[in-house]
Amino acid sequence: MKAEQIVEAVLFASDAPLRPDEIARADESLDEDVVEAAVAALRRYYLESERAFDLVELAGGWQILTRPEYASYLDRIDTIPRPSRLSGPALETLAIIAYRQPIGRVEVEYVRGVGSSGVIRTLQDRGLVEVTGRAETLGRPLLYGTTTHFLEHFGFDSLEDLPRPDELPVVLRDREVPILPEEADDEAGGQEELSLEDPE
Amino acid sequence: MKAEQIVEAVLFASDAPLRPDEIARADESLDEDVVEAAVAALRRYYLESERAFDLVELAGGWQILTRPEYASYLDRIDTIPRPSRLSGPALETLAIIAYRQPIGRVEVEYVRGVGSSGVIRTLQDRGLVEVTGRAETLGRPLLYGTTTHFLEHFGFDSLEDLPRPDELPVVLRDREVPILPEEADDEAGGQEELSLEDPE
Amino acid sequence: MEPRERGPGMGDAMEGTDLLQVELDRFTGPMDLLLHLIRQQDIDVFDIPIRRITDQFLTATEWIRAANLDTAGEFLEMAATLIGIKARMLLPRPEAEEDEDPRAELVRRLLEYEQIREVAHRLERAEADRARRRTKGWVEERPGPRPEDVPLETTWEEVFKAALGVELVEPVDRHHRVTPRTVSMDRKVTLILERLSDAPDGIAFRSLVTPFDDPMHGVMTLLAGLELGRRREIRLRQSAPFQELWMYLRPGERESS
Repeated sequence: MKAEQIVEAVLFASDAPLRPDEIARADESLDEDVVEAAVAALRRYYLESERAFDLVELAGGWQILTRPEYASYLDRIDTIPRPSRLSGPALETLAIIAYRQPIGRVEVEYVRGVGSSGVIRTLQDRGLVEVTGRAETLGRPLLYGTTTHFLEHFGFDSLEDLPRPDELPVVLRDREVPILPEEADDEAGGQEELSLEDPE
Repeated sequence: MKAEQIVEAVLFASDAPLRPDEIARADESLDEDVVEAAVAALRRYYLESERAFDLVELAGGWQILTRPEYASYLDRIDTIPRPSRLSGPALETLAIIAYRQPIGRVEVEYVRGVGSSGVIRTLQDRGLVEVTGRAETLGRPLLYGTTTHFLEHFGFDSLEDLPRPDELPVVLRDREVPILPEEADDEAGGQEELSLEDPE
Repeated sequence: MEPRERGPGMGDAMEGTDLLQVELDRFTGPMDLLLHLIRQQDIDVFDIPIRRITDQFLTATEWIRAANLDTAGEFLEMAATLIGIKARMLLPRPEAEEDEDPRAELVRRLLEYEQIREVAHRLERAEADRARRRTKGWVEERPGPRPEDVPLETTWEEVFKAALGVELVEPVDRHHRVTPRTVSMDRKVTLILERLSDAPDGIAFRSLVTPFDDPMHGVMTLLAGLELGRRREIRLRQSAPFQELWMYLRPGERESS
């Protein structure tokens, strides 16, 4: 293995700039001078062959970076929004929040049977869900509801327009049905049997 | 700017595989065909000029990775993250989910003979497994499947790269079997209509 | 390879002991142990000597219980399954069910499990190969698009469909969990011997189990009974399939051991 290749591999894979003495630890055949020479050879080579990247001296060490003139291309990769869809868990969580708002995270998790903070965060990031207040109960947990953007996106004038047909599960059809068992604690791991009674 | 250089810059600045259509978003001059051609040219070039890295087809896209023969050098450098490895139970659970997806927790546990909710949760946390839906059966249990990151972690381009069951050298006997008896409970009740065939 | 013998209980269990000179916690579960026993002895999976395997499995399960492994309860479940199969093998089979081998489901599970193990090995190798290649270590953070700028293709129909599917789901892990330490087989052995010492006419299995009203006590009592039978300390008798199981002390044998 040539010194140049080892140095290239190390600099490529490192998540921080490396000093020549640090790079030299990769192999017994390397010392600071050998590394310095390899770095110089690589730089020359990247320049001549018009690579899109370069070796840059940074914070007392070396790092491989894309050349600055490509920055505008890279920006487009990330900032051109690509259309996306909600995942199954996100759809389910959004449905629960839409029908039961204002609702706390614990209640959402109790209905779904799985932790939901990540999904709720995603829905918040997408502007479909927002914090609408705090419950009066112990710990004053955050309550979530849907946003104006939610109404716009799905074409509703107001929350009153959400359909509530009989085939909806009771827990979503009727806001009065309790979600958590009587003495549920903060965890969604409720030990109680929850009996849902039909309000009729 | 040549297409090849833009593609190189984009791939170099990404820590995940990118599909040709994603790469093409970097500039109007690019389309999928141009990108594919540039990728092929870069691969050839990295090989001929003996770069320490290579273009690899992964999870449906392309990514620049170091060549495997440099692993031992990289292991000696602190700033190079060590890839994590999965435990035996995690691999076993992942094997079941990969082949039978979408699959519920109870079915996984029936195959393994042990409770698996903790392992499944760990695999979810590591982004290797995700909830893909719910079964239509009683209790509507969650169904799990593998993620794109699963492909990246194991170096597969797609699920097609997993060995086909009939390629597996099994000692006991290879046969296509349904995963669960009609109403699987935890007992191997053995009421199946499976009749044992002669091994010869 | 081990010679294939079909001797009675005790010898087989000892053989199983030799076969298990390995770290017990390397077994990921009862299926793994069972597969190991069958492979190690080069057993024809379509004709499993269920008595020998059950005895070996019980011996190993005892050690696993002694080692207090988390999965002990699951090994016990499998032990109970094996005992169930063993029992059904002993019963005369009605004409109509002649084709149904009580071992069939077990065989199916073993074959499937073996395949999964092979896949797990392949995955492990793939993971090791992949780990030898490293990604770019440092990648510049660039601001992504604002999430609300991302066009959302989701329609209300999809949300509504998800709403229809919502129902209260039992939290994971509330599944019945066997707690191995609360019911010890040693205690059951002692209980059986104590009760039998006052009962020259034997005692019914049911009378040992009924007070506890818990399937795990039943399993452990049965295991203890089978263990005592194997040690030739007691005799087990059943007049007909599914009839009461009776236990009798064998005083002479016991003193000599």
